[in-house]
Amino acid sequence: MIGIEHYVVVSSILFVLGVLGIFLNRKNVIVILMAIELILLSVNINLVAFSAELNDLTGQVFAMFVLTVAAAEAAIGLAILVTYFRTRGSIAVDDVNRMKG
Amino acid sequence: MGDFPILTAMLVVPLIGAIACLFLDAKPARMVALLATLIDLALGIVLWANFDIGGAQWQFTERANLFAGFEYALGIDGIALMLIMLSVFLMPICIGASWEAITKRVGEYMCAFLVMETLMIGVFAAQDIFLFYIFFEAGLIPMYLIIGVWGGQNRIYAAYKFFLYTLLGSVLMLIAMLWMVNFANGETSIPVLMETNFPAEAQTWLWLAFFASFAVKMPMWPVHTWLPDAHVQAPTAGSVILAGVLLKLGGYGFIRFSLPMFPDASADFGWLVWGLSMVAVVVTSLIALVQHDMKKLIAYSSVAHMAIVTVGLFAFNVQGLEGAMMVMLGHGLVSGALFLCVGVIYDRLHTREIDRYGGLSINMPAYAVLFMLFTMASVGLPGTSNFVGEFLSLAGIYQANSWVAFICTTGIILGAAYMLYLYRRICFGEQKNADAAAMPDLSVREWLLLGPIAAAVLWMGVYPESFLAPMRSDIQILDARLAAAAPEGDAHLEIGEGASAQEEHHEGEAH
Amino acid sequence: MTVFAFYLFAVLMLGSAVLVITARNPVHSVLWLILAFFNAAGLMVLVGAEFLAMLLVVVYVGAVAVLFLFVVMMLNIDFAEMRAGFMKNAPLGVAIAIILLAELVLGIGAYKAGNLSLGTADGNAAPLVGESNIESIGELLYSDYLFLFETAGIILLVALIGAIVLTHREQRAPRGHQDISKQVSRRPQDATELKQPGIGQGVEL
Amino acid sequence: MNSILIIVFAPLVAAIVAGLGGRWIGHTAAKAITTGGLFLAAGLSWPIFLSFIAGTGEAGVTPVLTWVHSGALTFDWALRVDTLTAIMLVVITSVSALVHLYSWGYMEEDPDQSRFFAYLSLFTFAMLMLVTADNLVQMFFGWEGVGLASYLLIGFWYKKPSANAAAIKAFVVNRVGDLGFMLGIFGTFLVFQTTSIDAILEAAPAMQGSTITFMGARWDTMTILCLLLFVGAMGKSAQLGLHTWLPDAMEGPTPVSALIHAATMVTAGVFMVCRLSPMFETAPDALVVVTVIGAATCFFAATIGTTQWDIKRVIAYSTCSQLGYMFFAAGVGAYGAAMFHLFTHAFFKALLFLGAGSVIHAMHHEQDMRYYGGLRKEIPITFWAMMFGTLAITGVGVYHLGAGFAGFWSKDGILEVAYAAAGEYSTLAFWLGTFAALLTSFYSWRLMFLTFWGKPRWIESEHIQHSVHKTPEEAGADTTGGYHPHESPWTMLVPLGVLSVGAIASGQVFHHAFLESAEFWNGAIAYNEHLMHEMHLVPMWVKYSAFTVMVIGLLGAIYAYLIKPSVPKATAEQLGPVYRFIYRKWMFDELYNYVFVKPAFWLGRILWKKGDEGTIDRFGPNGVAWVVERGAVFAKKVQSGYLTSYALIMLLGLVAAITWVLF
Amino acid sequence: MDLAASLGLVAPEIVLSLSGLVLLLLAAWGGDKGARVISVAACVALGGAFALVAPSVCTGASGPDTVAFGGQFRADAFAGLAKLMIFAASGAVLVVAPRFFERLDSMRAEIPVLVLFAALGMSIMVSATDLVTLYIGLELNSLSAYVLAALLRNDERSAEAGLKYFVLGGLASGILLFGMSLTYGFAGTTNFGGIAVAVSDGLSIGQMFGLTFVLAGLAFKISAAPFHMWTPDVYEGAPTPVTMFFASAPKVAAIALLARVSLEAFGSQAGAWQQIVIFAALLSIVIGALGAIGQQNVKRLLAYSSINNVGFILIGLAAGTADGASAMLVYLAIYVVMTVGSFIAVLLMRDADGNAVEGISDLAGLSTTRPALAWCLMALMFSLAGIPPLFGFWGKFVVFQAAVEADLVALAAIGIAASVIGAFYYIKIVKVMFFDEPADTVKGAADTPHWALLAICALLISPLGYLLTGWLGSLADMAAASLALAF
Repeated sequence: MIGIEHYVVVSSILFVLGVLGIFLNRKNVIVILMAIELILLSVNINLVAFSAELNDLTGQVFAMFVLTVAAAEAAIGLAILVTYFRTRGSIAVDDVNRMKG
Repeated sequence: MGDFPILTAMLVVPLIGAIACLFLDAKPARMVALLATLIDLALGIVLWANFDIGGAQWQFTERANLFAGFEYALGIDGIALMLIMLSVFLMPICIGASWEAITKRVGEYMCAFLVMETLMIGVFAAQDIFLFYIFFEAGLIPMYLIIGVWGGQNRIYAAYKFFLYTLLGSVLMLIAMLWMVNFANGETSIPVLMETNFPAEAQTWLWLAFFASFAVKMPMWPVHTWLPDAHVQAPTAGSVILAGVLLKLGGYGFIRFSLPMFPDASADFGWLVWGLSMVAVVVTSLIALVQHDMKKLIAYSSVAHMAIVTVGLFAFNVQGLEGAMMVMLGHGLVSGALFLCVGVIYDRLHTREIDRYGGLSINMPAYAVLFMLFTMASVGLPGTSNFVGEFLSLAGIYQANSWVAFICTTGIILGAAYMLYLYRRICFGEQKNADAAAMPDLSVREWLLLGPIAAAVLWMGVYPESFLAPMRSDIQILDARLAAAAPEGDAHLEIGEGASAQEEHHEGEAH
Repeated sequence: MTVFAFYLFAVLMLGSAVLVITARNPVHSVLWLILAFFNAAGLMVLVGAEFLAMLLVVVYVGAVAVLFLFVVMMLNIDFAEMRAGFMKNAPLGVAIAIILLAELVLGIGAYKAGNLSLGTADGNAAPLVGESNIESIGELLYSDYLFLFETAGIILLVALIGAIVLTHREQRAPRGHQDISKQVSRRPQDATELKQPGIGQGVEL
Repeated sequence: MNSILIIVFAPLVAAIVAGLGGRWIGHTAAKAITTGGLFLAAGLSWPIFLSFIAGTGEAGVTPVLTWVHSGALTFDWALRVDTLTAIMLVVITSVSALVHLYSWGYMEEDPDQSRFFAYLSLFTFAMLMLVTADNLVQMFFGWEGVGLASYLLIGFWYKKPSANAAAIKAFVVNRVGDLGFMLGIFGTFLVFQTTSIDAILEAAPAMQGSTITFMGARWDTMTILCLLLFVGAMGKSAQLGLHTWLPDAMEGPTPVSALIHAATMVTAGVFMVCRLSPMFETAPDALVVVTVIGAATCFFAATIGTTQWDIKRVIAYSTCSQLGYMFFAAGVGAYGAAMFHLFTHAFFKALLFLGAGSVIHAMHHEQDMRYYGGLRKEIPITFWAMMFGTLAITGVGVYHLGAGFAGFWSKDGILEVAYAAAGEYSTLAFWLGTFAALLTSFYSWRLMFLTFWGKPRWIESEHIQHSVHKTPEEAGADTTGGYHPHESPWTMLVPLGVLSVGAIASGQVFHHAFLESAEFWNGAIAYNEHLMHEMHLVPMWVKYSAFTVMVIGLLGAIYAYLIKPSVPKATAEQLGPVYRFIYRKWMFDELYNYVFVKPAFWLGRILWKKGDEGTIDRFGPNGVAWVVERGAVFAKKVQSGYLTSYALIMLLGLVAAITWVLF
Repeated sequence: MDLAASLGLVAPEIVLSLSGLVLLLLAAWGGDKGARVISVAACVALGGAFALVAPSVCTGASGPDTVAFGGQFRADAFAGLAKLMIFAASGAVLVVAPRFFERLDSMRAEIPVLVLFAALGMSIMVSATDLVTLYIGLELNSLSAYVLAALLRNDERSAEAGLKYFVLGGLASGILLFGMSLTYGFAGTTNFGGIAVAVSDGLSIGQMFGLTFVLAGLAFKISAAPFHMWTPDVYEGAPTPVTMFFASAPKVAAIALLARVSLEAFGSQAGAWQQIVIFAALLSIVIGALGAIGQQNVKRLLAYSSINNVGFILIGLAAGTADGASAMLVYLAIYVVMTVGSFIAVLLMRDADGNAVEGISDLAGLSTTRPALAWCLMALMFSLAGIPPLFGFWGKFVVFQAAVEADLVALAAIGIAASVIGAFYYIKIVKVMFFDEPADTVKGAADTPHWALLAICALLISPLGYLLTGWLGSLADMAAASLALAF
């Protein structure tokens, strides 16, 4: 039987990969959005695994909400991205620095 | 006096004036400001007249539960009374000093000054520790504006320095106050806290926190450097009020908080205060000697004078305390007057460079006479206000430590040197500069400004009893509170065994 | 078997996750993302959360990933032009990420390997006996989580509004493309170039 | 109505009226009021003095006003009259009245006359407050008050830079003494818990032998107190070390020199020591110091006096020297003798100064004796006045005849008593005093000869050149340059006459009362009957020593300045460095300049630029501002605008937090 | 607990959702021309919600009667007070927003709706007593906020602000969620009360991780350092009314939420998070102050100012007591007034053509050209700096009082000393307005609603505000008392 800790480790790795995806990237904002999705995925794995382990459905319900929100977030994120692209003509991460200091 | 809330009235009158000034043109604003300050002066005189010397310690108390966490509590003792009198006395003079010198944004200027007056009276009258803090700290705002808007060339640096320096000094005090109130189970009344015995180890930190604030305000060496800048840049009246009253907030703080509330810590840190004061007297006096800027010179002299206040306060005896109070009052008048004197000629020539003047005795004899009087008062000539204070302070500290007394007393030599040197360069000698030589003598307005101060300076020097009497019982109470902590003097007088024998010997010879 | 399945799914998922963030072409990234989701769904199935697994596939693969793909295509970026490579302090970032991972894994996962002390559920939300996963969730969702469920609807609504507000362009009266903030924020140093040619060199235009 | 009130406050009122109202009431009225006030005061003073002489006077204190009550430290305004005060009253009011009168003439052309008279009266008031003080603080008030007046009068011609410098110097050097005085008062209060002079003197004997710590060292209580107070006396009375201001003070108008820097103010120190004599009696060590300082001053000032060219400076050093006599008289315990010399000195020294003033007046403000000569016939009245003064100061008189000028009685008395006291220090004082008497005689006659005898050397003087519009070349053989000195007006001559009477007779008339009558003193000073008795028993050679050295000095002066005028120059050259050392006043000014004045300015500049600005401000507020600014720049830099770095920092925070809780 | 009672407790939220939905329909039907009407209607809706909440605040509602939906939601006085602030601030935003967007020709009827939904989200946040509720509320608010930030579609800065906010917000909510998942796993429940029980005898490693991640995620929302990085950029780029919104309402919500999580769920383990909070507090104060110093843009400066202020609020939290919570609420109330006032003043900064100006240098000499605006702004600045007698001081006062009472004297001392750095840039604004020569850029505007709001704010932060201390203090005390503190 696979213990809960395996799931936790896997989700931790996924989480860190997601985080890495955010700040290792200078190509493209879309990839960052995907990295966020990875993070949310890792959370979901966690929740579901815990839910199963605890024999408690709250985790799964929670995961469902996360899923919902993730979808909404993706929609808004992409919308913002489109707006940004329209004004700036680029979605390169390094270009997003008109404001600083 | 009945139940008329005279202290509140004294706070409200200038405040109303201040608000009115904001909306008025230059001319009416001046009139309103003068009127408001004169009313306050009148109220102050009524206050003094009705003050029951030897009566209750706290008089004219007012209490209103308007706020959470602290109270609107006013009340004065003799010490506060004297400082309030100083404030209300100087305020009309400040307004008068600005009558012609200030031409831009007069309404706002007058507003700032009147607010300042409210706050100063508030500081001295507050009987709630947080109310005190609010008034104490709030004074930064109008002064910041006064220096910054109506100041000289380098006013912005000076305004910043003044503001941040004093703010940094006083914020720690707030933490200490919070701690004290917490310790005293939410008691915020100053009279009660003055009788609270704080644990000795806590006193150390509390004392240091208060010291940080008052030392800056005072200002004590080495946290004095804001003062010369602030003075130099402030408009004349700003300097007057700064030197006249604001510096006294530090001394008042010591006498109201540090000493009665933390007597043990005060005794423990006496050496620190003494040391800094000794350095201040010598160092700032020497610095004053080489100044080219009149206001800077007087500002440095203020530091030296305030050091006399601190040694007096930390002498832990009646003479020292009363002397410190007298120095504060005297210095308030004299340094204020000196700044006015600078202002008089600054208004004419628009420079504070000492070298640009000279020989003013020739074309401005009346000015020279008054300036001489204030110079002499500043060096502590007997018969003037400062002498009484300095003498008592130094007599007080002598009983505690003769070294400190010696070093601080050298201030009378150095003080004479730099003040007379200043006077010589301005009023004596040939008229080097044609424009300075063409300046007219004092106008009636200027007479009205300087005359009353001159009278007060002499009054205080010749008959200081008027000023000592109201404070006497309060000082005694304070002295009693300090008695247990007061350090032993360094004199260690031992009556010699030969004294009586000598006596007999003498008698034997006579027969 | 489950062990094998777990490792398969886990390794594939992590592998595709790595490729998501490293792929040069965003289209590839999206595809790798889809693969990652599939594998995650597999992991969920392993612990008996069939509904969630299905939802993941439907919502993510069906909606989100396609949306991504759509946007990637729509923006029509010349990906050859995209700069490759990592940010300048990538080593620091990687190092910190590794520390984080190490702490997570050591702290939680392997601290008491195989013997994690999980909390104990209060049992309010225990799966209903004899009911399927989806039924149990549904039961819960429409009773205890009713309010939140409805609110989640509003979230989706907000996403809807947001997307429309941000991307929907009305045909307005021709105002040109005046960008006021651009005009306002235009600074002389952006618009002019100060050349200081050496003596006798002239200005290179 | 108590006459003492009028005596003291009439000058004050006059000063205020003349000073503040001078411009409205006019010069003449101002002068009249002040002079009138002073004559009134003098007129009221003499009866008091005479009543003490007659033995009918009673000591008493007239309270005036509360001053300061601070805990145990209380002192009030009060006027005390006793023998000592009475003596001072007549000296002060008389000389002051005469100087006022003299100034009518001397200051005739000055545009600021009323101010001058106001200052004079103010000075008189302060001096009177000093001598009538019944507590140390009021004495200090007078002390500083006369200092102020002195400052104002020295700097009266405020356009002259040298006058201003001298005025400041006088004030500041006096303040050095006042520092000691103040500390002395503090110490006295600490020990006796009072500043009342009576109470202190009463309690002093009981304190004898007690010890106290002062500035870290253990002292005999009374010694240290007396020494501190004596420092004050040294300052005011221009004793060795603190004397440098007195010669410079001659920058003031001459009447001022006569009044303040000869007759009255400078003797305040002597007065103080006498006033506190019972206290000093309890501190023998302090008395030794007084003796030594007095004797040293007496000698040292006399040496300088022999070399100076400025007529007023010669007299100034002479004053300094005479004050030394008074101090060592007090030091050996003969306070009566000290006071007597003070009394007589007031007359003859005022006379000398006023005479010198008259000469200067005649010589168109020339003060350098090298440009005088042959004035005997031009200004005969002045000459005779100066002659009487010189006879008095040199102590001309014959013991066996029982006749002599004022100085003879008092100076002889001092020398005798110094000998009689028979201590090692008093003997030293005796010899120094005797030698100083020789020098006194020499420089006094030198002054007379240079001024009144010989040929006129006037044309060398720039002042005279200015007056006659000629250069020495133009004048040729006529060394007068055609200048005609004129005798002074009667307002100046009358005081000279009156003072001449004093110089001639005051010793003769009063020596018995001062030196031999305990009843006269009536406890106002510590009258040592034993010593006074011993004084009469000194060997005859002692009694004649003063006279002898006077004659030697006179002969020397005659030889050097009348018979063989080339001698002084030759001697000076022969002595070389020694002469220059003396001529430059023992280098005190240079020394102080290098040790105190220059370092003070240097230090001030260093402390200002390097200390306040370079260190405190730099590392304090400006330093903090710099750090904050760096921080701000850093914060701005961190806020780089890049999403990735923002994310990185968030992650950093997260990792930091986790690391924190984990460990 | 029946459904009806629960629904009664969420009445304000229901009002908000329903009016949001209705207004959305209206917006769809009426188009942008009706935007103004919709704004007014939204204001009314907020007012209604405000009225519904007010009683619970005044009566200090607490205890089981306030619990809805089986412990997921609590409508106690604490939440109530926070909601009042949120609704008031949102209302203020709705008052100023139309004019701003209309001038840019970007007024959309959806804006008020989004604000309403955001307010709804915040309202849920502050009432959340369950991680799921917390998440839902937070995201509802966040998503609305992302959209609002990017609202000016033609403005590059607005889009960039939206993008940055979104990306970093996504990361933060990922961190938060990960923490929640761990908490859930190791506590066995998502309910605050359950968590409190689970952690009552010490935190396990997993719970500690969960707590830390949750705190980090929430720190982002309140823009506490070092999770503040988005704040300046977003505040600068977002349309000014939106910035005003961000700086006020969500901050209240997030801080109330943070307080609830820390004190209710993890209150018994204060030692575990106190250090983190203290660190974040001090870092926020310093970073906020330092960052603000070099700024040229008023909005950006106010962003740093908000970071700075959050630091002070966190000091109240660090105290970990009911007094601390009460102090936070008092501070928040005052902070909201100051922030709203400051942004209204910024909104009133317009040049001759009516275009918004945001440069600090544009304020030069404002005291002579537009004295009323200058004086109000000066009062606001000194108030933000915490200089008495302005009311801003009171906020700092109570917070430090709480810290001192909790024996955190050193923290209080360091914090207050650091506040002096903050004073530096506040008085810089005053300096520019009062000491400098007039730049004459800002002409100001005669918008009555703006001026009315500004006047109210100025009045509240004036010394007269102290008269409110008693009332405000007792409300905050009741609110803090209603927290189900876990110790």
